[in-house]
Amino acid sequence: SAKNFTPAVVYDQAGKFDKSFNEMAYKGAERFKKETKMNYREGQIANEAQKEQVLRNLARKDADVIVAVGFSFTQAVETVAKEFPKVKFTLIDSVAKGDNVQNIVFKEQEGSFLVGIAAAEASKSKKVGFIGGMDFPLIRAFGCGYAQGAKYDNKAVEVFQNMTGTTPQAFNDPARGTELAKSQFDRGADVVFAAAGGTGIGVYQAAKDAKKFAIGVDSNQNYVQPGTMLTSMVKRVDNAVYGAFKSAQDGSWKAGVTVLGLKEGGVDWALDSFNRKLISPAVEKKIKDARNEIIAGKIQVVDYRANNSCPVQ
Amino acid sequence: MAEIAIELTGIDKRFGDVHANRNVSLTIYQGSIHGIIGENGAGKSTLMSILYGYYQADSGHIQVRQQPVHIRNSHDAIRLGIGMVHQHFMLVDNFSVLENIVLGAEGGFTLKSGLDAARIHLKQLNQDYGLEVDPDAIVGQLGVGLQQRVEILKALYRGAEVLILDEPTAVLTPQEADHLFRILRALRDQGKTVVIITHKLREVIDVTDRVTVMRAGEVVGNVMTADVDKEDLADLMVGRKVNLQVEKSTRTPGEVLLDVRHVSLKDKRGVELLKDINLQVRAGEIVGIAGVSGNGQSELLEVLAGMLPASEGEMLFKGEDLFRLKGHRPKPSILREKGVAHIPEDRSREGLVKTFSVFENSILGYHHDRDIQKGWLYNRTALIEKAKRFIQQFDIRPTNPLLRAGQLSGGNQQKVVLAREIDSNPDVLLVGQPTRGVDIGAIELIHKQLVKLRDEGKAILLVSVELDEILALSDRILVMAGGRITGEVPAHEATATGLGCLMGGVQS
Amino acid sequence: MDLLFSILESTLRAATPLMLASLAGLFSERSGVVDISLEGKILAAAFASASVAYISHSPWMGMAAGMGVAVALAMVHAFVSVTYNGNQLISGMAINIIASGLTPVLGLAWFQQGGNSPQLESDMRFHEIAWPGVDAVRDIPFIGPFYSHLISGHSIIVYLTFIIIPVVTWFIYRSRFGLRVRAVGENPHAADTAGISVARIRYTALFWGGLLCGMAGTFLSVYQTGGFIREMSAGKGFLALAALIFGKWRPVPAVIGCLLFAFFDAIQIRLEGVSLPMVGEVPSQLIQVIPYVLTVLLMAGFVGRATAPKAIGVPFVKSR
Amino acid sequence: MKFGQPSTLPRWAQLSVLPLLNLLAALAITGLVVWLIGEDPWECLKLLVGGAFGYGEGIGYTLFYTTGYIFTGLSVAAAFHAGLFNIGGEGQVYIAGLGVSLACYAFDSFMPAVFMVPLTIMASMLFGAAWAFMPGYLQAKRGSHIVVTTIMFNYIAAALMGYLFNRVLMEKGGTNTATRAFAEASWMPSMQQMGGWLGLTLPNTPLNASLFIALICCVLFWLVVWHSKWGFELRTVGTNEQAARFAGMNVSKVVIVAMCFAGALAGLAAVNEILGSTHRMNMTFTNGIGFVGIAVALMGRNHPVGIVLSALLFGALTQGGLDLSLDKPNITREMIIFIQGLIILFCGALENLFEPFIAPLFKRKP
Ligand SMILES: Nc1ncnc2c1ncn2[C@@H]1O[C@H](COP(=O)(O)OP(=O)(O)OP(=O)(O)O)[C@@H](O)[C@H]1O
Ligand SMILES: Nc1ncnc2c1ncn2[C@@H]1O[C@H](COP(=O)(O)OP(=O)(O)OP(=O)(O)O)[C@@H](O)[C@H]1O
Ligand SMILES: [Mg+2]
Ligand SMILES: [Mg+2]
Repeated sequence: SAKNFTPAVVYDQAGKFDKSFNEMAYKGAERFKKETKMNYREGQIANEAQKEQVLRNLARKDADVIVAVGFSFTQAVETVAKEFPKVKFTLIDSVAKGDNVQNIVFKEQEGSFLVGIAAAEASKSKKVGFIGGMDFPLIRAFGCGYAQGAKYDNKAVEVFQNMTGTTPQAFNDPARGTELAKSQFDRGADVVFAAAGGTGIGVYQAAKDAKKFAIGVDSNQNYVQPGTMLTSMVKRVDNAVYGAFKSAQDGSWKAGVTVLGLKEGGVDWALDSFNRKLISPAVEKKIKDARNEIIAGKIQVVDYRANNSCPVQ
Repeated sequence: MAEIAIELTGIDKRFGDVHANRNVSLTIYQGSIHGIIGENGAGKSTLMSILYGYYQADSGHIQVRQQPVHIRNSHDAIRLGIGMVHQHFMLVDNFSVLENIVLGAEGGFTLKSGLDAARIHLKQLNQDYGLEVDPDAIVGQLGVGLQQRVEILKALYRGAEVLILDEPTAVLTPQEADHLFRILRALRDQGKTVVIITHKLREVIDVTDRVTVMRAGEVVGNVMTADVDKEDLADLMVGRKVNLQVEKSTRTPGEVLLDVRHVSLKDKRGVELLKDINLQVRAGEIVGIAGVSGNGQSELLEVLAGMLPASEGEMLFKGEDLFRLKGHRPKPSILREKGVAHIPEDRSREGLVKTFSVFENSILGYHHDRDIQKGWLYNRTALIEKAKRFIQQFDIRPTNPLLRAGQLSGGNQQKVVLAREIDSNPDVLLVGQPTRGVDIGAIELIHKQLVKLRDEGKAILLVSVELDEILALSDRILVMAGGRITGEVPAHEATATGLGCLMGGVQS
Repeated sequence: MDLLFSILESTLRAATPLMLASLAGLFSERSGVVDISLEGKILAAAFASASVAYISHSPWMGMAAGMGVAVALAMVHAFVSVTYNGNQLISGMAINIIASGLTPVLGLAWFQQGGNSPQLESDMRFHEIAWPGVDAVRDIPFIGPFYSHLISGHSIIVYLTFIIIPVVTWFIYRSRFGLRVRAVGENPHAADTAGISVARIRYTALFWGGLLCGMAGTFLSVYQTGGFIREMSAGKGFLALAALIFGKWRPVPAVIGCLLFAFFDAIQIRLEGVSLPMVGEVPSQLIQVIPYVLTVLLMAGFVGRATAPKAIGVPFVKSR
Repeated sequence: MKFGQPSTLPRWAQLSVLPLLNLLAALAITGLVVWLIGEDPWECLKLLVGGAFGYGEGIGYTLFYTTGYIFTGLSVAAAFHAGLFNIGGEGQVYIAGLGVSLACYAFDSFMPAVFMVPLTIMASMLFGAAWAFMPGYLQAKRGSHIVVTTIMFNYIAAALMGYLFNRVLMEKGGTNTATRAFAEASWMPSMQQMGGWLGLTLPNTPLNASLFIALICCVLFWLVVWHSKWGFELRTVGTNEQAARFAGMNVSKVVIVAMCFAGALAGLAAVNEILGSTHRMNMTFTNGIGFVGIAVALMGRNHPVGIVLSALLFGALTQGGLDLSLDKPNITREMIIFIQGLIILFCGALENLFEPFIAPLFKRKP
């Protein structure tokens, strides 16, 4: 091509290094850069108004594809996509209208379902915990899938759910994460799954100190506290970003809605050298089977977002 | 000739554009009581504050016992054996007397040792100079008289050789004042040096050995007290003839304007501060309330002015407007509408907002008046005009209406309050300590004003701890002691001694 | 029963940084210097201590660094408010903002982990200290849980804090320094004429405040989280300030205030997601406001008018 | 060298030279840090200023942020003059947002703009004031310290809104925690539109009519506080309560009114954010604007002119900072925050740091 290809990625308020999906997106972009030796632009926003502004700005600096990370970009993408029909927009975690907009949403509930099983299996007390960041449906979806998984594995399992807070601070309050985890341990939980960005760090630390199990989220965090991290619910935002860049480059990029579940490898559970010892073959089999059944559609995992409610507690 | 304790040469001090001291030179002799007098704003306090290291002089030299010294702060002054009793006391209200005294001279790292040592030393001082104060009382709850003794004790406790007092009697009753003078004489006889700033010539004549007169920041006179009398000093001070007598024609009072019935007041602890007060003030008369401070006069004024809710009683204006005081207080704003003005005792805390300009202070309480409004806004020019009028009517100095009230000396602050309250042309005037901390020139002016108002047929209730003032102004004198009115004397029959007895609670 | 004790235990943990911070605030505000910069000092200290602990492999070095940085900031505040007679509120704001901006910038530059510090390994952290015989007594009713939850099994910093509380109280009320601090905060002119250097007292007071904030920050990063996270102070400085005012600028009541906040918080954590009889599951937000609503009610109901030290916030200038 | 004395410089110098020197000092330190992380300070400065004022769109955004900051700044200042430190701006803006949204939900389907705009403005001020009323009331009647209560009310507001978003306001099935889009009728006329009416072509930015409202508020603020009896009472209560009583003012009433006044002003920021820019309410729309307001007010010495200037400064930093960070990935958002902090420190708290150094230059001969 005449002018060389420039993709771009925009992170939301939580920031590039949120120990969560923004960071995953960044990894994806980096991977693309390493493989193709092509540079990419990136934008960080500090408030609502900047969303449109950054998108517009990058579009004008003729980025070919712009990946917006996070549902909060929904209408910003809608607006700006209209203004720049030639630019490709990829929105992650939400759906925006527009024929030059590609939407990538994940079935967090499916991945969470699997780690739920792992948790239920690993738990001796048959009590497991979930700790979310700021309370909104996306986070609830993690918890809900997790609960379903645990109950599926064993009706008797009790699931404690805590949300860290009601302000964005909830994603950066590890001290509180520690407290929440400790409180769940006190109530008998011995496995805890955190979907809370930076707050999670506190949770894992608490689990390690209390010799309990923790489950990572978004990226494969098994390495963070080996021996403590039972597994991770990986949400391949990195693949999404990488894919968007790549497809845009080789022209296979398509507008519309893509739903990435287990089948599509958008979400999954992580098994590697770090947690190999913690997952017995039997458990591994159980999870694999459930995985196949979900992919085959034999197990329907309910999405909390469908009507903001969860079938199980 | 006794040797020189302190020598100031060419002291000069400015505060912004106010020139407080101009090239002042002054010599103070060991073992003497040295008076400094001068109008408000003459620079007395400033000069002494410089000697005490509270302010730094812009230029000039200080010698203590013939040694040239640099007094950078109060600490230096204390080490040189200089102690000062400031006019607005430098005490920590919520500390005990003892704590206030040891503050800065605690001795050890822990308080206990220091406090115990001080307690003993204090007993000693108490005996030597008859300064009875309870070491464990909370200073904020003490009367001004006692607070002042605490200040003196502070100085002595630090071994002061030279003791400076800034208007020590401004807030004292005659009795308290006499007591103070006894103390000062005792100090002198022990070879200590005393410098006293005052506005009261009688005191100067009574206690001092030498007098320095200041005007507009300069020294205009330096005399042996023995060689002069009141009038000389007064003229020296003001630079013109002043008339120390208030001449007022005898008038027959008109109808009752203020009628106070059965007013009582209990404080939180249930102590009775006022007991069944009944009094009437008629048009064209000045009713003076004499009494040792802390006997309820202040509270009475506060109640009538709607600052304190009384626990019993009612008051009547011009026969018609009745206020039931029981449990609640009449709104000061309403009172003003009815034509009741109030000159508060504590001007600096109640009567003024020190950070506001003079012109803003001159509408405080009358800020709703029509004549200064233009639509829903103030008519600034009208405001300034008003202030300018006050300034020249009461010759307030400095004369700039834009200055912050706090930048005026208290004497001038008082004039602002007075001007404001009188200007509203009220029928009833509640007046508290109108001349506290005010120079003779101003006193003369203020007294003239009050008499003028009386002659115009206003009813004036005057509370003052200055017997002379009461005697000079009142047509009728009520004496208060222990929260009740202990006697009534027509002015022409009243004598200082007679009142003194009544004030002591002795029925005559 | 056990539940109660575990609630109390987490109360202690959560209260520790608050108590340290509000005692820090006590020093400074009693000396007449408003200190809304507690938040910033905690954050900066958390960062410094985590970084140094990581590099030096010693939590104590970390704590020292944390204290150092907090003190440095306190001295900036002192310079502005005391030497300079600047606006103390603005200075405090500035310090908060600088801290929340600079920590991630440096963190990113040093560790390339998005402004966070690396996770601290166990030798770089403070740990719970198990007291002798915990397991022995554990099963004895009451005594057991009491001993194991409340007495034993806390970080050294928690124990230090509970030593510091009485010490500070003593200092404020029974020592020469304390007397002067209170005097300077009530009426600096009185102190000055008594030959005390108002400036020196205020500097010293802020210095001690800095040290305590340093400990608070260290507690968060080097003990509780085992690493620094951006903005990890998460409003604790302001809660501490609230507690201080709540306690009317007196050490023990302020500490009680902190314990209350922490206690409400602990309860709140336990209540969440539990479905109550009849009501069913209470929405998390409703539960999360409990501490704040209770605080407001307490303030309105019992605490009543809080009167600050008289001279607080006003620079000491000898001019009318 | 004697610091911290009231300045002796001529007034114009106090208002121009000193602030300038302070700004330079702040920038110098920033420059140092920038240089340390291996960027060219000068170039960065150019990008920053260029981003804020260099081109139409930049200016538009700068002024948009300025608008919001003016509102919250005035809010803090209003309370300040009554001696109250209102930290509750954040919560007040948030709740005001609720007011705006409710008004839109109720009426935007049928009501024309002429009614809609004033209505929503009313709603925002009403809700903002209501949220400030409680702390004010508690302070006045129960003596509960305003700082504590306003902090608490921020948290309470956040929780309340969090609940409403999750259970009520959010569009079902969607993931975006925001209300539905509001109808055109409720939108604040954007600067672009208004330019259009005058035949000007302006860039498309969120800058909208709220700016004018903000400026009007500044003038009113000045008149009310310094030239009306209400302002007189406000300031008297704020400086000397006893004198206020003496003057027959109803202290608690003044305190409560002042807080409502403050809340209403803060509330207007919600109009700017929601009806001016996003045209729907997002869960995180306040984004610290209330706290920036504190800095703005303090730096602006609680005077409208100062507030406008410092609001402009912060607006410029927000906008210019974004452009800067787009071109220089090493300059993160946090770096901009850091710069803000330095500027507050130097221009706000150390306002006449350089006074003693330059005073000699201005000495008029005595
Ligand atoms: N700290 C200050 N700041 C500004 N101006 C001051 C200050 N202290 C005194 N002044 C001004 O300096 C002049 C002298 O004040 P000073 O208090 O020395 O007079 P004074 O003789 O004590 O008056 P008074 O008789 O009322 O006590 C007055 O005009 C006063 O307004
Ligand atoms: N009537 C009063 N009620 C309350 N305080 C008073 C009164 N008179 C004087 N004071 C106190 O003394 C201060 C100064 O009063 P004064 O009239 O002596 O002016 P000044 O001597 O110039 O003051 P300074 O002693 O600071 O120079 C007043 O500001 C106030 O604090
Ligand atoms: Mg004087
Ligand atoms: Mg005087």
